[in-house]
Amino acid sequence: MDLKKRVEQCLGPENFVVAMTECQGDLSVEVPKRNILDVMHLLRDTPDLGFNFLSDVFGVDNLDLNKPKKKPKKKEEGEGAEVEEESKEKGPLPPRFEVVYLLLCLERNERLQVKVRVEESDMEVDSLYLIWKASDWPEREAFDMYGIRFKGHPNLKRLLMWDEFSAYPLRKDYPLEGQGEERHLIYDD
Amino acid sequence: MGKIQAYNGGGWIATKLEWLINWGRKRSPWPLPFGTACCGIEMMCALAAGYDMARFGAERPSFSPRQADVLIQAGTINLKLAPVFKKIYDQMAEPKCVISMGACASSGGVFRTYATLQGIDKLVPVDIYIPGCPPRPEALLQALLMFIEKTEKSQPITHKKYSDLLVGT
Amino acid sequence: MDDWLIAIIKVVCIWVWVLLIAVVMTWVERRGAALIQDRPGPNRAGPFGLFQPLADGIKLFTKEEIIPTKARKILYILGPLLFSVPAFSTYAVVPFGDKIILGGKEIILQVSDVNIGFLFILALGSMAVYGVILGGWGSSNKYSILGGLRSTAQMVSYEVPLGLALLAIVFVYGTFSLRDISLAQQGTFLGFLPNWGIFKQPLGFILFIVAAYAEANRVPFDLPEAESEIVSGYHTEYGSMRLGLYLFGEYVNLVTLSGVTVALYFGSWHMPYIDLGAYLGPISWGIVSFCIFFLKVSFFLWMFVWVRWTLPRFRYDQVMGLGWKGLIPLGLFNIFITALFIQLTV
Amino acid sequence: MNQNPTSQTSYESDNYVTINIGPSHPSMHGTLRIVAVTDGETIVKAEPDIGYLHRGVEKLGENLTYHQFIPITDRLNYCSAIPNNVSYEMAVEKLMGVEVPEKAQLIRVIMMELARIADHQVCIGILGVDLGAFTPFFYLIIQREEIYEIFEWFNGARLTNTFGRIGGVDADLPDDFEQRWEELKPNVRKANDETEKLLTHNRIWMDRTIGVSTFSPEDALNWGFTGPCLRACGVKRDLRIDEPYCMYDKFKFEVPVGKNGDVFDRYIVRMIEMEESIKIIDQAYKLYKEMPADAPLMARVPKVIKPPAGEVYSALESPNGELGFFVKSDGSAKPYRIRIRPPCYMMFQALPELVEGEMVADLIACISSLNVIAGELDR
Repeated sequence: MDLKKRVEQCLGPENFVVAMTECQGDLSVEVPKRNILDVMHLLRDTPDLGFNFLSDVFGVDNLDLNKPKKKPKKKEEGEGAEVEEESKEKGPLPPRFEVVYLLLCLERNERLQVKVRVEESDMEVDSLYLIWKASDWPEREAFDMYGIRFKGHPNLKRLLMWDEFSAYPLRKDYPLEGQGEERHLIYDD
Repeated sequence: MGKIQAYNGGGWIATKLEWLINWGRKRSPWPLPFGTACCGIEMMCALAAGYDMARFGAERPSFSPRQADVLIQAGTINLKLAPVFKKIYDQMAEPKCVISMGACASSGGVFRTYATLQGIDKLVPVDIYIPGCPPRPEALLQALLMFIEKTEKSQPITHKKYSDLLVGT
Repeated sequence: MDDWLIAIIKVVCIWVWVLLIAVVMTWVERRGAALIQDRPGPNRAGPFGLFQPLADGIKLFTKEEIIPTKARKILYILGPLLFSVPAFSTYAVVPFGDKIILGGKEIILQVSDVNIGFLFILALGSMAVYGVILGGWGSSNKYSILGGLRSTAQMVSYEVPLGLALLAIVFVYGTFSLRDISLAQQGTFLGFLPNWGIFKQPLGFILFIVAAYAEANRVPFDLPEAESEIVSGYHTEYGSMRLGLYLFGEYVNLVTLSGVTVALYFGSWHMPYIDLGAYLGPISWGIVSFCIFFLKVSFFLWMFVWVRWTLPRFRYDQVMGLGWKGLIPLGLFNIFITALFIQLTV
Repeated sequence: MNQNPTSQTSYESDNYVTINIGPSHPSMHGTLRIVAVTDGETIVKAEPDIGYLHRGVEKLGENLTYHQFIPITDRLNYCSAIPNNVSYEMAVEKLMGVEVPEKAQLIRVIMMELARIADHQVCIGILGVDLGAFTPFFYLIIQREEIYEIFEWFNGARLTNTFGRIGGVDADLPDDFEQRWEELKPNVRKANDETEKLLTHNRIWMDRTIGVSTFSPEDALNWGFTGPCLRACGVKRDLRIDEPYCMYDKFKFEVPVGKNGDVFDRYIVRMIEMEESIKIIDQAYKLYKEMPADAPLMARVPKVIKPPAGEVYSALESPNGELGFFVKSDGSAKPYRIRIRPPCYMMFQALPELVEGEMVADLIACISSLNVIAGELDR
């Protein structure tokens, strides 16, 4: 049975599915942030889905996408569904950050993207460390690069930048050349 | 040709002793292969059988800065590694030479980003720059030859600063 | 020419000769490695790179002297000395030829025919351990301390099988002095076998060779300066000529150990079946015996280089395991067998 | 030898020593750092500290056009650059829904398998050097130079060969490729045999590698292991067979699987994979020769790549494991977000579990058997 229906059938009843999009054969499901752990347990344990391998966890900053386009964007007829429904109405902007989980079912070789939107005011997501240990460093890197905190992570520290680094470099409003931070090692002798 | 200062170095013995010391230093440049990125792989090929830096006496790569003469910085230095790199340079014993191999070490290369040090000459005085990304092993061997030329002209006994003996070769 | 003058000449000659072999040995090591690894090796300093050791020596000599601030000064300075002085002086009891008759005076080609022979070598060998541990501890660098501890444990625990192997030799030849043992290795026994130590003590020879490799810190026992694990072990913080003393001391150790191996197990200056001494005159026999001895020593030196570039390195607990659980029981067993054998045949 | 312990370990009892196996260390492959708390020789706690080669590649990706980003992907896994290029190009092609012609796919397969052989040669050579056996490294590197010559002669660069374009391959294999390949094949096999003779049946090598840092299949999957290290644990998972791309389903080759996931199994899996890659190249070249000479090499792709808005993830089997590119585009000429899923990133995070309780020497052996490459690890 088509993966989309199976996921719908598995996650639908508890209305976990906020949005489901399909792009070039990659199915991506958006789920509410507060019950990400239940969704992951469901996706892993239901027999006909069986996503038992966490391929990657990373953050996305949708600052530029949410901004209403200044110049009218001409619509191309590119096939594939429109991913972001253009926020035409002037309502509150959708949450800025996004955490994407890439899941993989080893037996059926199927891949699924699970997305969670994170408000700028409340940058807290439950950590998946208890389900898959593979999320240890990717979550630390998402924290290092975007500032998204992961509740329950064993040692949430900066991974790639040095600890005293203050900014979150991969955010869209951070300049490419950086703001001139320097690292000074203090030696005890 | 640059302006050559009138040669008023030491007597016969000093120059002959200098020649001997320079000969010893130029014939056994023990490298400290500080290979971080892709240039590190090309340096490894230069050390291996194909191009064999051991022919010039650079047989024994010593990773302890105390025993190294030539610091070959192959690859990108990012801002997290910069103080470590500076500390290692300071620990090296005196007649030391720094070869900055590749565009990343010399000027930050293609990575004009928040995390990359734009060239190691912001930290340490560099003697020889090698262009290329990554430079071919022959380029590294040519850098070693330039190191040999430079050591031949240095004057450990009569202590003339190398820079004021402006030799434009 | 009275005795003390001859003694001085002998000391100077043998000291220069051992240093020369050690210098050439560094060249042989680098060219040997290149030969095994399909590359040319050093060939820029002099013909075939022969002056490469000289260049290394000059460079090390003229390098800046660095004593780390946190290092314990006296230990740091004492380290290399305590390591290289015993290495240089152990060659005093090792013969390097038979004897030479000059102007009516018989000169034995050995610095001093001390009758406690290789006990002297064992004693000085364990002195070298102090050099390593002081160097490691003195330079107050975590890698050096690890290297120093590793090499102390290794050297101490491999002196026991070395001693056991040599003990078996004493059973067979009855004396400690290397000269008497060398003299006793002439002729043949059991008809076709030359009267060498290796045929009398095959198990003892294997024990001795393995313990010698461990004593000289050569691969596969080169834990103390395991390059890939603890940067360069106990001489991480050493720079110019102090490092030179360490490296040089190692090569002189090699020469001494090869000399002892040849003297005890390989019939030092005897050809297997023909007794050259009878045909040649006194002087020419002295020179010929010197050359035969030197050829055998160079074979063992090449073995050190050959093994270094083929075998991987042991791990620390495997070295200890092999030493205590492997070699020492074998050594005791060897002594037991030798004693039994002598009891039956005498 | 900087001595500043970043993390305050709770192991402050007197007989524990905190060793800092720092960024500049002979066997730390350039820029890895491990703060190891050791009790004598055995490691009590090992905490890897990475980021010493973080160059902000993903941020750079957001400021370059699609074609400009291809050279940057070479600098990720610099031991074998071609799989990086192809993986990125496949991600963008999937986003644009472009079908790459068969001839270009075959050239991609040939080049990727050559890069796999080169990568395994470096990994095994460095593993030997880290365990004290210097000589196999030299034999393998000589053959690697031959492969470099083919890369240079085809792509123009030895190491950072910006291979192919989005939509296919820019140039065809010159005609005397076959003669070069026939010369290279026996040499590579001879070098492998010599390494096999020197190492595999060597008692010391077996002591140093068998049973060192073993890993169970469940842990490996839980930690996200992929590639040779997962296969060494006994899980038969290879993207070339499970999710075939670039006509890999047309080639017959086996996937070596180890038993107890220790350093020896990772070494043996890599040695056998080199042999399998040679078989794949032969079959691919046979198919390539049957192609008509003027078969198209590039799909019809607009001059300025502007994929429709969308996000896509595509992965392939790089020599270290599953190398995936997540490309999100907002319809403009520059990618909106590029996420690189490096294989050795997931494996290196499992180091504490792999190594705790073992000796310092095993830590070194374990890291070089995981083949952690700093460029791919820190991006």
